[in-house]
Amino acid sequence: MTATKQALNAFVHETGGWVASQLEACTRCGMCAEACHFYQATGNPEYAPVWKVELLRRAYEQRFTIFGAIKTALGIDKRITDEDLQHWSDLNYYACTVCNKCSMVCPMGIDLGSLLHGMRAGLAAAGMVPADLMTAVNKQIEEGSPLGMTDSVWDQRLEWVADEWEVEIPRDVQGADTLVVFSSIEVMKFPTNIAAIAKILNAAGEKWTVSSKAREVVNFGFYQGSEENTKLFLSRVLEGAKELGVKRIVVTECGHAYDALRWHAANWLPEANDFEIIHITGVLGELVGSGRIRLKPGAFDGDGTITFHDACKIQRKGGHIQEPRDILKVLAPESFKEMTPNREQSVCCGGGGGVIAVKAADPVRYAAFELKIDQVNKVGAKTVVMTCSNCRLQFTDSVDHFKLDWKVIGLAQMVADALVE
Amino acid sequence: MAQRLVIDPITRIEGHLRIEAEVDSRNTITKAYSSGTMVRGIEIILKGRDPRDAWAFAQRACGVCTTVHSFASIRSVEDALNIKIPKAANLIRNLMIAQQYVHDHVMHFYHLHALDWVDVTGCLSADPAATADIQKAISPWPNASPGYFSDVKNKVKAIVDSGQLSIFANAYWGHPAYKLPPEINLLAVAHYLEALDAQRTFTKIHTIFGGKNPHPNFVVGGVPMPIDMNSDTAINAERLSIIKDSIDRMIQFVDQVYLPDLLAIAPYYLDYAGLGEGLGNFLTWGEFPDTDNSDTSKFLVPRSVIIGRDLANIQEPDPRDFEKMQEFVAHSWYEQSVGDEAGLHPWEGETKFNYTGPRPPYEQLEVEQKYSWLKAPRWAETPMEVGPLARVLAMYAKGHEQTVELTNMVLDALGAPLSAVFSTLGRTAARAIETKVFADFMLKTYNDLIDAIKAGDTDTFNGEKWEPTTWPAHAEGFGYMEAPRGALGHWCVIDNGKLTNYQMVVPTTWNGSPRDHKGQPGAYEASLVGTPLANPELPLEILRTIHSFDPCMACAIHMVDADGNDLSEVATGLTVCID
Amino acid sequence: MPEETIAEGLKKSGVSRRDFLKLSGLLAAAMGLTNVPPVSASGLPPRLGRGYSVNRVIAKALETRPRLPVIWLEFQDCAGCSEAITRSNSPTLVNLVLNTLTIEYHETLSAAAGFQVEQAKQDAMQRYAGQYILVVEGSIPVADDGVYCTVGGRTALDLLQEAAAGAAAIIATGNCASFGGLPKAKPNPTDAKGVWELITDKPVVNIPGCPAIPEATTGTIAHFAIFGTLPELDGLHRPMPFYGVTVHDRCLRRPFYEAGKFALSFDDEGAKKGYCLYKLGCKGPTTYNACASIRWDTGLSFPVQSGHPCLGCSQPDFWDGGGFYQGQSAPLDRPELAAIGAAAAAGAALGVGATLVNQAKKKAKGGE
Amino acid sequence: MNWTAILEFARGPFFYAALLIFVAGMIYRLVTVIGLGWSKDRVPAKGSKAGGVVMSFLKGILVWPFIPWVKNTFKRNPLIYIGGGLFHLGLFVVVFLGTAHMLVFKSLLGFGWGTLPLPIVDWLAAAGIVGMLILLINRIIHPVLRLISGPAEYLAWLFVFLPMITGYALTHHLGPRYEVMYSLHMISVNVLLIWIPLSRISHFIFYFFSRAIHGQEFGKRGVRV
Repeated sequence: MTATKQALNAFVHETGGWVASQLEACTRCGMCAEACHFYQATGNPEYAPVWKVELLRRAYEQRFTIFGAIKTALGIDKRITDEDLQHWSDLNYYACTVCNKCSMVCPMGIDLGSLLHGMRAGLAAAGMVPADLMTAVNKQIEEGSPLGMTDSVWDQRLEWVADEWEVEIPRDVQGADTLVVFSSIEVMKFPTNIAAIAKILNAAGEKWTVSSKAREVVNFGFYQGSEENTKLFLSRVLEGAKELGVKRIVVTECGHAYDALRWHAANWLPEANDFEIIHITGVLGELVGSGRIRLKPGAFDGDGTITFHDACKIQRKGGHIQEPRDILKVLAPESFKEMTPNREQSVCCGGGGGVIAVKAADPVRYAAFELKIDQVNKVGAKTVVMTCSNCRLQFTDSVDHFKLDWKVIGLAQMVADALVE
Repeated sequence: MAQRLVIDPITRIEGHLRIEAEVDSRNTITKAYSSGTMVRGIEIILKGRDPRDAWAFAQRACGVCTTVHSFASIRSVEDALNIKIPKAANLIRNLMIAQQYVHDHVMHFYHLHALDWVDVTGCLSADPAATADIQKAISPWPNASPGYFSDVKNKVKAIVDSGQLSIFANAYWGHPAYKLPPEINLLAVAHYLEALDAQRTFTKIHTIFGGKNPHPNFVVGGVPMPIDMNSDTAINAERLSIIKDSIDRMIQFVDQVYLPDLLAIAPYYLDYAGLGEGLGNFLTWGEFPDTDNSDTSKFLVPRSVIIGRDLANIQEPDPRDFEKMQEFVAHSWYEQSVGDEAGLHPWEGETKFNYTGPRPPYEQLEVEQKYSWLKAPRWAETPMEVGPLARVLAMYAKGHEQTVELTNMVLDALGAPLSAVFSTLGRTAARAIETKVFADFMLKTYNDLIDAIKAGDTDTFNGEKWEPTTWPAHAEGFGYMEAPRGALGHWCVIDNGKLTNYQMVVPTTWNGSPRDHKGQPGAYEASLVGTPLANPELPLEILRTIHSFDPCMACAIHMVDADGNDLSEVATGLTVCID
Repeated sequence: MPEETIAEGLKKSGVSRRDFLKLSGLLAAAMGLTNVPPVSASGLPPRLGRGYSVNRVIAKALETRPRLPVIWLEFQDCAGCSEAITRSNSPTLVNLVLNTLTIEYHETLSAAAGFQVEQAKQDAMQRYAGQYILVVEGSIPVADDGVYCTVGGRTALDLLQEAAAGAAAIIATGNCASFGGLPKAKPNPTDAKGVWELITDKPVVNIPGCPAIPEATTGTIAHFAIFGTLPELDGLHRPMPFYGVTVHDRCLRRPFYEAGKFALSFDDEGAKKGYCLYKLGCKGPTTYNACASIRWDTGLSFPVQSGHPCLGCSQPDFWDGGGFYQGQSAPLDRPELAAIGAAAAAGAALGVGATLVNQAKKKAKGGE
Repeated sequence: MNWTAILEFARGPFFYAALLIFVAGMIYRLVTVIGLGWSKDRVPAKGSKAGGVVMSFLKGILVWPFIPWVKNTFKRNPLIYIGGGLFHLGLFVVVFLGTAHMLVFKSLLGFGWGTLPLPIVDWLAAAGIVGMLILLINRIIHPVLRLISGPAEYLAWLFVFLPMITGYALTHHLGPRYEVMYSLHMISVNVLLIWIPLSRISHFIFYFFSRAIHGQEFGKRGVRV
């Protein structure tokens, strides 16, 4: 099967009434472009979200509508070619974080994020995925983690974290209430996060555990757009949870993983509904709000302005918008200031959707980050708080790249630091 | 051997009517056949239309009695939908109806009928001074000087001398049946011309309330024009003054010209008080409702049926009576789903063309078969005469004071008994009598309207049932109108907001109907039987009787013998029918 | 024998020179020669009248032309147009008939009748071949060999074609003769037609209206009598002086239309204040006629002035031009619920068919 | 063939046919789109889906169109907001609150409603036309719009613009005679009616789908729309 045919198959499969009705609703007004940080940063019209889903639309019209079929037969409508797929692969994987900001400005309310995901499904089926991303996917299939976090590496790192920060990390505890699944980014790059979360949960007296089977929450199949791989990675987590008999699964500071597990898994793997799935931000809000943990008020005041970066997958698409703010108002009532725009209207970091994993995408990624720099500078913040390790990766990398003097910090870490024992 | 006279065209009301008559060896008519030769299918066209629009279609049935079908139509729709119209609207409608009578009858008398009796060329030997004396004796009408009549005489003379008689050419001038002295001829010719000019001022009520004439506009539920004394585009004092002035002119003309002329001419033609009776059966649907269209007890002209001249036993006919009110098509070019012998009430009536006559051009109709586009309406399977005579008889029998007085006055003046009214002359006199009654009624109605406006009763439209959503799914209505020519009825059936049947039974279908399933002739057919013709080539007698019905037509009569050969080259006396 | 001129004819019938010039002025006014003010009829010595020069032209024309022969035929009519002519104000019928025209045949006007009037018509058609005006009133039914209208046993079409052959021009008065009128209204039971559909080798002037405005008919005839030509015609063969603008254009309620003030019902406040009748179904905007300028009955009123929406009676097929109380903008046919339902069902059926195909494609993974 | 006959045709059988084609076409479109299948969402919701749908419609219909400048994208491309806003406002007012059009609905539906005075409708119609011109200019000069616009977009623009401009000329008695303009207006309306189911102009139906999906998705996740 040619790549094009495989892509078409996937497009056809993706195009239910849900997708079709939204494609039909589009008036091609181009407003979505104005919301896209990649278009804003580069001015490249091809980065308009409506254009990024062009192949999905073309496939739909040519496959499923009489007018489209006629136009194709008459040669008015172009058939999709392998070159097209390659081109749109670049557009979608290099310059789209599937942040869904575009759907916020669409006058028709089209949920572009889901259409963009449909595009990735087709491109993935055609094998038109950037090599860097595929390497990571394959690594996750083979080794269980895209960042090379094999069983033994995981073992050593957790051991080390427990020792280093003197926290107890319960492992593979049968009958625990809560399974906490970290992402390899945290394990490998932000180990403090693991220590912080362990500290908090222990302080709250939570009966929790980590699982050696469900050790990786990152889901590169979801970035890739492959349903098959996504399901594979999700099932590893769910199986781990099942084995331990936990009631809920807490996803730590990883955005897309949360999106996949919380908002999609149940539609592919019904057993996902056996568990309550929640993001650590929600847990933090719950613990602070109910008083199960107490924080030192104003612990972070006096160290320059602090601002909060809303992640697309956790805030805009995850709904954990209020909790970080409630916590920050305790931790830094004086120095916490909001960026504009914020909350569900927030501007994406530019590194999500697997973009940061693609080397070739670096220039646009950094370009997009400049928007963020402007935002942060406007509010005059020196510390940027966030709840997504992928955002954090993009921030730390870009702070380096642009030689900024910002402090980038995860919310859990702040909470842990301010805990009143 | 009987001769067959073919008289074609005689129009229906305004269009095309044909009469074929058999004449015996003594030149007396033994049988007559009346045939309508033009059909438009208005009843067919009306099917499926909006009932509120129907009046406009129906109105175009006739441009002469131009309001009558509109009235019958809006009343039938209002009856079906149970719409009551405001008081002022009813008064305005009555004004319009009364104006129609006066205008129509004056024109009929002078321009359609008078020249049956008046010899235009006969006036050339008149003495203008003597004519002026006669004028002064019979009426205070101002145009009564010798000089005036001299002018008229000179004008006629100039036309005759020119050899170009124009519309007066080739008539029966000099026929022995013309019996008027020259002075009366001159008087009548002068008034012929005056009436032609005066009638133009008789239409103002229609023009003001309906926007134009012919074919003024109407509306179901009232009248279109509002009353507002403070508006420049509603009925206000200026419009009312024009109306009052027009009414005064009409009454003056009727009082000072029409009635005196009738009384001056009639004594010379008393033989026609015994000719042309016809059926002796009369029907009226009644006219001039007080406020409620359906309350016949308050009508000025009662709703009545008179059988065999019996004025003592007058019945009120029920137009909804399926057994009595029926139309027959046994001799009409239609077919019915229930067979052509059966009679159908108009609500069940059918209009389906079935032409079985000879292919044109033809010489004679097959009168034993179907021979007319007119149906044959019958009341209790009896043919009826409708028109002024029927109305005057109804009012007279009911004791309407003014009618009784006027009738007695005319009979006294002619020295004739009451039975004389059942005749050609009786019809013509009845027309004049009711014109006077209705002209005076118009003034009374005008005063009532002024009173109503003073009392604040200025509503002219009831819009409660205007929207089709307020209508019942099925409704049947009857609308009446005493047209100048006689009883007119429209029967409508409305289903789901659309007309599903519409049948018009018009005066001329009564009077001019062909034979029915029992072979009974219609009024025209019956009235001609027994009429002796002094000279079949110059059948003035036929015209006098036919025109006394006011069929509103000008006829060029083709006379053909039984073999289809031309009998003569006859110019009939009926001329200058401006109407 | 030389033809008698109109002037001579007038003289014989006792019309003075002054009256004659007066008549000329009226004719001019009737023909829409609007630069002739009514003062020309005021009785001033002609040279003092402002319309003097134009009057002279017309007077000259009347003096030098013989009287215009006219043959008038009636078919599927209601006599309303003939009736209207009797109400003509300028010129009046009496003037026309006695002074300007020689009406050779008219079923309701001719003194002569029967064989003689038929003979008179034949004579006139021969004597004035190529010169007479043929006026037609009423439509002509052509279905079933014309049995739906016969005169003297001959069909309307037969009579029309005979009379049209020698006519200099044909004037169709009223909507029936012009465009088929009421008889042609759906379902047109007798297949009625207007004259111009049947006579195509002669100039046919249409004077539509129901009835035609009398001054439009008399004015057009007078134009031909005076100038020997027909007035300029529009695309529907209507003379421009009377059909150049719409009723709406000259309507006294027009300013309220512009201001968006409408009567919503008969006898409501708007109706009393003289607001526009558009919402009540007025067809004025698409109706070309002189109702709003010449008006009726010596300028007394016209339908819209009298509170009733214009029916559009000078337009072709106005009987089927939507309900008389339906807005001008409303569609002519309202699809029945059944038709809408059928369309929806057809769409749904096609949609279901396409869906089956689409589902099959989805199952087959929809490859090329 | 004369203009009155053309007008009768355009207002009569042609309109009738166009209307039925429109109805059939839209139903077809709806059936085929819905017929592509809707999978059940088994994901437990965090917030209220129904509440999100309600909010999405309220905001989409009542809020954003009237205060577009609160959106940060307004500054980036005001033309599209202004043009689109003027056009839709003018269109809705003219189509639903213009007397002539209300009478069309009245004759079709059997009931009518109050309308705005002609001068107001007229100015908004003009604004709508200006809005359409702005949209066209924007489509031509904006790089994204130039990229995503094909013949279909320009045809759709034309087919919407023609009824508007002929309607405007009609009410103002501009150009040729009234019935000519009226005929052109009706023809263009009929063409539009037929074109709608064949084109993206049908978005006004699918708007309700996408808005509902949008509201449901955001409501499900407990995010303000």
